[in-house]
Amino acid sequence: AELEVTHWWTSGGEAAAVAELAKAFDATGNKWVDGAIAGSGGTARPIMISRITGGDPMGATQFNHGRQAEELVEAGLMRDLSDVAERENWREIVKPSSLLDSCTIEGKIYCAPVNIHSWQWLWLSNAAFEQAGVPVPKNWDEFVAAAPALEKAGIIPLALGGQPWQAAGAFDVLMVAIAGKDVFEQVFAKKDAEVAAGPEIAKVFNAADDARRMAKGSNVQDWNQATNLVITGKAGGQIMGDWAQGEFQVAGKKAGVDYTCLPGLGVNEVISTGGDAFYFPVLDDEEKSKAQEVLASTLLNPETQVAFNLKKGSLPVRSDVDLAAANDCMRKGLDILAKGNVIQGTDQLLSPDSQKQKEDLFSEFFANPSMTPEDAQKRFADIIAAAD
Amino acid sequence: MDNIAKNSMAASIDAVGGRLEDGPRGAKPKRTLSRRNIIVYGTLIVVSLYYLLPLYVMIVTSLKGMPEIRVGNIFAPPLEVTFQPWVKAWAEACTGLNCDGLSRGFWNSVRITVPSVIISIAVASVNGYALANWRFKGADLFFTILIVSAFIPYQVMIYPIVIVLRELGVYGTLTGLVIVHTIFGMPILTLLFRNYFAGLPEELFKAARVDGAGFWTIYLKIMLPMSLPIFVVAMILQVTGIWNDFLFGVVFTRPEYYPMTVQLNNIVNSVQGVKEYNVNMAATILTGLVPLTVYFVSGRLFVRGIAAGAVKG
Amino acid sequence: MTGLTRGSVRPNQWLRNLNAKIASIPMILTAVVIFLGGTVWTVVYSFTNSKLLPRLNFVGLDQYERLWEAPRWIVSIQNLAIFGFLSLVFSLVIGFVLAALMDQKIRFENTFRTIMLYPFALSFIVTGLVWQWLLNPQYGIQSIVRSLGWESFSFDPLYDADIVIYGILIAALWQGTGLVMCLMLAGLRGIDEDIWKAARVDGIPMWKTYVLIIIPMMRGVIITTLVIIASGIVKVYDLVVAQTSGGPGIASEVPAKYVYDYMFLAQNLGQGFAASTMMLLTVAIIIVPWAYLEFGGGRKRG
Amino acid sequence: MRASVSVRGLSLSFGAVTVLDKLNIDIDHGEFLVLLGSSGCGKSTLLNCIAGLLDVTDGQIFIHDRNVTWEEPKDRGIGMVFQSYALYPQMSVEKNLSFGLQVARVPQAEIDKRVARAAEILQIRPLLKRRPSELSGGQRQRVAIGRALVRDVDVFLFDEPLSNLDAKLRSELRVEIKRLHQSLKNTMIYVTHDQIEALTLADRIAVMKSGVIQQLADPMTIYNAPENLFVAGFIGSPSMNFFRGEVEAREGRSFVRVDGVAFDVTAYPARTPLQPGQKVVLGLRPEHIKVDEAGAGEVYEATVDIEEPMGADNLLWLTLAGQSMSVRIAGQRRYPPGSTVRLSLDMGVASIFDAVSENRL
Amino acid sequence: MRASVSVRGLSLSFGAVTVLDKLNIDIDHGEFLVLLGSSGCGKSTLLNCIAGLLDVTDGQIFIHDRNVTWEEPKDRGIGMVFQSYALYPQMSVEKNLSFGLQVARVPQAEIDKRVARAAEILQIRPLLKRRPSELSGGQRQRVAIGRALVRDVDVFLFDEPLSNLDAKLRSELRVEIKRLHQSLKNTMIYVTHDQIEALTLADRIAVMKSGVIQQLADPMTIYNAPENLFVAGFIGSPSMNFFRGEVEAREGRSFVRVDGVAFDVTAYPARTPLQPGQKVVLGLRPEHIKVDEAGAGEVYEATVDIEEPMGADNLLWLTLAGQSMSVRIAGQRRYPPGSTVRLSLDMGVASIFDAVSENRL
Ligand SMILES: Nc1ncnc2c1ncn2[C@@H]1O[C@H](COP(=O)(O)OP(=O)(O)OP(=O)(O)O)[C@@H](O)[C@H]1O
Ligand SMILES: Nc1ncnc2c1ncn2[C@@H]1O[C@H](COP(=O)(O)OP(=O)(O)OP(=O)(O)O)[C@@H](O)[C@H]1O
Ligand SMILES: [Mg+2]
Ligand SMILES: [Mg+2]
Repeated sequence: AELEVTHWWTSGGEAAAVAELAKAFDATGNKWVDGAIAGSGGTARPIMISRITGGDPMGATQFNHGRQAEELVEAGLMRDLSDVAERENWREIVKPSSLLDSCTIEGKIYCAPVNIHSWQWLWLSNAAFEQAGVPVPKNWDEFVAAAPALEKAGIIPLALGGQPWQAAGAFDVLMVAIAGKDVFEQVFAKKDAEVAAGPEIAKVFNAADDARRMAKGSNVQDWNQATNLVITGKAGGQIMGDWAQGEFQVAGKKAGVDYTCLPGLGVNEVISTGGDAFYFPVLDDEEKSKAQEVLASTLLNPETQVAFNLKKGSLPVRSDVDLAAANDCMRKGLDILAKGNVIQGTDQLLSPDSQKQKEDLFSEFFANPSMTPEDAQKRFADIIAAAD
Repeated sequence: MDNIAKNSMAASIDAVGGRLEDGPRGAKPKRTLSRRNIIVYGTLIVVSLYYLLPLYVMIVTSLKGMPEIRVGNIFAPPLEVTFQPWVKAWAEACTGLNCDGLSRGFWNSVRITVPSVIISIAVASVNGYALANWRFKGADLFFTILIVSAFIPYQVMIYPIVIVLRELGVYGTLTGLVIVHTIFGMPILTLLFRNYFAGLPEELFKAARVDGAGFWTIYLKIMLPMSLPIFVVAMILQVTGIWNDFLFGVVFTRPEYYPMTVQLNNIVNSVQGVKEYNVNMAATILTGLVPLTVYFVSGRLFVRGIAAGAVKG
Repeated sequence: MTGLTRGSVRPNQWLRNLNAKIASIPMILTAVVIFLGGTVWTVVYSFTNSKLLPRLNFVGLDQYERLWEAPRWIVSIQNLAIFGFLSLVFSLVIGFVLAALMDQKIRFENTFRTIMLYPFALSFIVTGLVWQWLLNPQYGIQSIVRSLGWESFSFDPLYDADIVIYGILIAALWQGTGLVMCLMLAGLRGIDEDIWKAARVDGIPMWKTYVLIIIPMMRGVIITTLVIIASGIVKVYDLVVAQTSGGPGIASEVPAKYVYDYMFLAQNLGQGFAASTMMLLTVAIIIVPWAYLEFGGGRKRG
Repeated sequence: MRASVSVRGLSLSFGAVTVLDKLNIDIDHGEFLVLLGSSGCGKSTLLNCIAGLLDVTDGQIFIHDRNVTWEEPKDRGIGMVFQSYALYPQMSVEKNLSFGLQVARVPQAEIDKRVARAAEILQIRPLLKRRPSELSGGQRQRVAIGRALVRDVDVFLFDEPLSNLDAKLRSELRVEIKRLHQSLKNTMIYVTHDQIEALTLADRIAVMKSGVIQQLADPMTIYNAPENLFVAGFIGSPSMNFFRGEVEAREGRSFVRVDGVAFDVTAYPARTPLQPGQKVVLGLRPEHIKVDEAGAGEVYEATVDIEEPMGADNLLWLTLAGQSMSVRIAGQRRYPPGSTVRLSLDMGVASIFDAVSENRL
Repeated sequence: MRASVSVRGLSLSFGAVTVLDKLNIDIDHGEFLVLLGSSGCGKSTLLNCIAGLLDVTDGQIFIHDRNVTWEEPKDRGIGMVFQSYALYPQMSVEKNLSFGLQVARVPQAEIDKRVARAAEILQIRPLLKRRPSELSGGQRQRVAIGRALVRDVDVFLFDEPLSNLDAKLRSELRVEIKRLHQSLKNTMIYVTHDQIEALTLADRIAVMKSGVIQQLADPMTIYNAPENLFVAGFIGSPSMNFFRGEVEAREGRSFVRVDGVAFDVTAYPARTPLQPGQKVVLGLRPEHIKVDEAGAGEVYEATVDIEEPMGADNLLWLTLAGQSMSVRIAGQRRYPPGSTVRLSLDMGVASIFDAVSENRL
């Protein structure tokens, strides 16, 4: 049957990855009807939600997995995938298991995770550092130290797009790297406002202050435009999730040669396991409902996982697949994943509301040099205190 | 020849108090470069440049290749004219998996715009007519509500309207979208039509009533034929508004009905590495072409219609 | 007199003008169900902590307290105030000046008018994109001026938090003044020719005639124009998204975007509704008394 | 007696403003009634009520003894002609005439017949194919009358049909309307604020002021014996000259003393005897005053301020008893400003009003 | 003799349309000149040229012997009053009067003096604080005149100042303008299409038709001896009665034979002798015809079609020589339609025009 799938994967690498999913699904004798909406989740999500609540749901839809679809599930609008999961043994194969936990509400599974996206990466342009005459840094501190040299060479040290989620994400990455996994969990999982106001986090804010200074002058909006600055050597580096790798690939750059990736900013090799998942609205159409099951299982199919994740630059959700084709950076990620150095992503831990407030805060912080780290931290602590 | 001679003769003989006429005669000489002309035309030309500059940049850019754009001067004319960006924008640009550019949404836009424009104008003109000529109790109250509603941000109304459409069972259909456009076009259009009809001589309406024409007969046979200008205004406002709408088109329909602007948004907002400015500009112009055409075709009537309708508050 | 005939009985008030009432049903439904109903619905839910879906968990004024504590809301309001005030003033002034120039019996009037009006036919996505580009320091006007030799020239309103709202204003004016000009022109054409003559005989200079005599006479047009501009200003959203997405930071945020973001991105409907309620309240405070004077109050038609 | 149109206790308010208050009027079959009054007095409102174009607040309206208070305009058997012609601009003259009949689904043959007849009567046959915009004012108004004519109704309502025409056309069409009435013999109600129209056309005139009928009588009565000060001042151009004074009785004669001048009003046919000391207003029409001619009454001297030669006659503005007054003399006798004239006043055709109640004495 | 306003060879075209063509006119100091003509004949255009509100195509304009052809309106020493009043709506009456002076930087004391004087003359002192929208039509027009008055100019231009007023007010203001002229004694040029205004106000009338002056003379000449058929028909209400016929000479007498009836025109003071066989138009004014009275001339019988009693006099529409004609009789003598009357015509005051050239014979 034809199944309309909505998502917001429209950049070059993303689109190529989606094509793999579609190919695999079409191979099952069904048809993937693509419903891409550009402009990231911000544009797409209201459309998806209106359609589901409006009674004209699509066959399947992407969400960041975590809490974005919680209420739709509670309202009984989303389909329970427990049967498929049972049949296909998701509990066993999906690693880390926290991914499936995010899909689980009151014991039932409502989504099919397709990838693991980790935020904690620093992407560096080898060419830029060569031009500036400094060695490619091995960690955040070296990067900060190299900044003046880059600037002198007319290179923006740190590329940072204007979209609010990028600023907020960069801060989270800094937090894991500088304050460590435990503090991260204290703050975001336990919502401990005291820790959030404490000295550990103050350090993180100071680092963010550095980042802010280094990011001055990157007059771009979209994350991939920022990545493009790194690709073309106009910027030294970018803190961005592993999806940035897709752009490097599309541009024909080679990990280790043209660019360098530092997981956990090279300080603290921990990665978060957020990612994308597909949700399946309840449909009346018998045939389509069947197709939904097929799609769900196709998504977790090992071949699909490999093909998709290679293109997308993300990590597969199952550990039992062969990623021989994985490149340098992906391998680093897989290693960390294997070591179990993982944390949950903020999408999973915080409500979208708190996420948005956080984004507002960091978006302002990174754009407004007159906002002191102390003030920002105070507001940050307030947000954490109010989070649920 | 003869005539001229005679005239000048007459003029010189024709004297006041016997003395020859002198001093200024005929039209006051006007220099083309008078101060007034310099100010008036100078300002207009400078202002026109401000208005035309973006259009110029759009066109020029859309005719350049990406390498040329990367080199930099956005104002420079294209060294090598290429229509590839136009082709790409129209037929090749990708959104997710669909790589058929704007062409995909074009007919949808037409299918949405035509009925929406017709129905929203029909409904609003009847409203305006009823308000202006058949003032019933409470009509002013409803009208005031409508006017205030012109200020409500559309986003606020998305949820209530989703609920209403769902209850009506037209969510996701073209019908639903047409209803939405009709609803949101109603405040301003009703204001326009009401003022226009109120400006028509009331006696015409009375005469028709004495002649036995009822509500609809008067509307169709008397009022409509007299209201072309205001209908043109309404049409232009609606065509531009509905054609350029993105939010409703995407929120209240399903992908097979997505209008051209969804594609435009996708082209403009889905960035593949560097923004393909030339394609964006071509897409932009292509999308704007329909309202622009409508506008150029009926521009004169537009101003006349505004003069007739909108002006009396 | 003779017995009761059909015409002697006062018919039911509800049945009088029946057709008109039937024809107005769409309008009444829209006004009452959609706009009024939607507004009431919005206000009611603004007192709840609805997240993704509307739910009736009342939390009193919590959402409002949070709203007014949010720096972004404050910035949005300030921006709207600045943007609103300036675009009202500038559209009216520029629109009027242009209309006055066009009214000088000039040649090529049609051409000029078309040039000024065409941006109105383009969507905000387009406007935003073009101007984002023209104002981009790397490609746009700044780089051109610099390449002409004025190295220190700096014009990057979209990337400077202090003036970003003015950058948006430039694009907004580009799109909107043409329409204002047309409205004003129509108004000018409606002014009694004799007034001009009287002023000329009195020896009143042109500009004084405009300022002291003509403008006060154009109250009707100006009000209609105000409604149209103001309703556009309050709703401004697309333009900001297309040009800056509210950036840099939160420097160009506007209320309509706050509403949208909190309703859909933050999935906090209650907060979004509270914000929209505040917007509606402001609008109502300004508009209702005016609308009542203008349309209600038993005034004669027209 | 059965009236053609009867209005009983008619009241009409717009919101708080009461325009008509318990108005009664009966109009006979075939009568030409003119509603005369200054702007805003409610003439159009009354006519619109009769036509059914306004919903009355209270009262009843009968047309041919049928209570039509709540009937639709088209069912009342009336035709109406408006000041601004109100022709349908997009229709040809023929279509304008036939529109109402077509709406009423009258058979085409009948429509053609009636249109032809109306065109015949009004001499607009050559114009039938034209649009209203291609007609002159007078032609337009003729078409507008035609539109009422084809309806074959018994009651015609005219709302200032001639106000938009210039003086010359006005006097021509006036004659035509009069002729039309004489040949059709149906009831006509005609609103105007032009007293010449009222006087020349009406069988009876109803003079209105702020929604109240001040006097309802035939033109000569209205002209010669106005019921009150308002009617007296309203009718007649130039206006009646008024002198405010006090009644005096001397030697069996009555006088009105105004600013030192005593007017002998013994000849005045008062309804109630004039009381000495009563404050009164003496009214004299400009054409009832004889200049430098022997007349019936006493003779007064006055100075000419201004003269207005109007072709057929000459209007003199004089000062008498400290007041400005006008006198109309026939022919082309000229009196330069400053010259003195001798006036003889005929009190038999004067009017005297109580200064307080303003009613005729 | 030096003229106050002289127009020499004035031409004006709007694009291809020539409205005025080589027009000449001289207006004396203190003269009241009325431009009379039907709508669209170019009266306003001429006035606007004199005021400097329109750029002339050719010709010259002198005001007080100063060539002002290229001067700005404000420098021409003129004041102008418009039909639509053209008051500045948002300013008080006082401001309306003083605004032009303030702009010209006249000292405040002087402004106050002039405004006070104008308000005095026009009796609008109590209105000074009001807005134009709070005034009646007549009051507005008075203010508009005041605005010209305060400019202290020698030439006043009026463009149909009274057309928007109702008949009553019109006759009142007419007198006031006349009075104003008598006291100010400045030059006034007054455009109107109302012949009563022209006849009563003018020292001289210029009758215009399609931009050409047909006759320029004092009112009595225009009325009694119209230069051509147009002027004859245009002046006088009701219009002059015209009979088209042929000249016959019999027994030393001249006749105009019209449809079987021969009018004896021997008494007519012809400028050039009437030629037998010549086609002519005989014009008779309604008030020069006596009804059932012994008159100077012959007696004819006619039937009454319609009568129009107008208060002071009675207008009869008769048929004579197969043609409709009107007769005005004084007083209130009534002739019901259908009755026969005997007319006596005085050919001494008739007009005869050549049927081809339409000029007076
Ligand atoms: N729709 C309305 N609402 C409120 N008041 C009205 C309305 N129509 C008329 N009036 C008022 O009713 C009064 C009578 O109006 P009407 O039109 O009957 O006057 P009129 O005698 O016909 O005057 P005119 O000679 O100017 O036509 C006026 O004072 C007018 O202001
Ligand atoms: N601006 C213009 N452009 C073209 N033609 C014009 C213009 N103004 C006036 N006319 C024409 O010039 C002629 C004379 O106009 P004008 O206004 O002088 O007439 P008028 O005698 O004042 O008439 P009215 O009594 O109607 O005021 C008319 O035929 C008119 O159509
Ligand atoms: Mg009226
Ligand atoms: Mg004129």
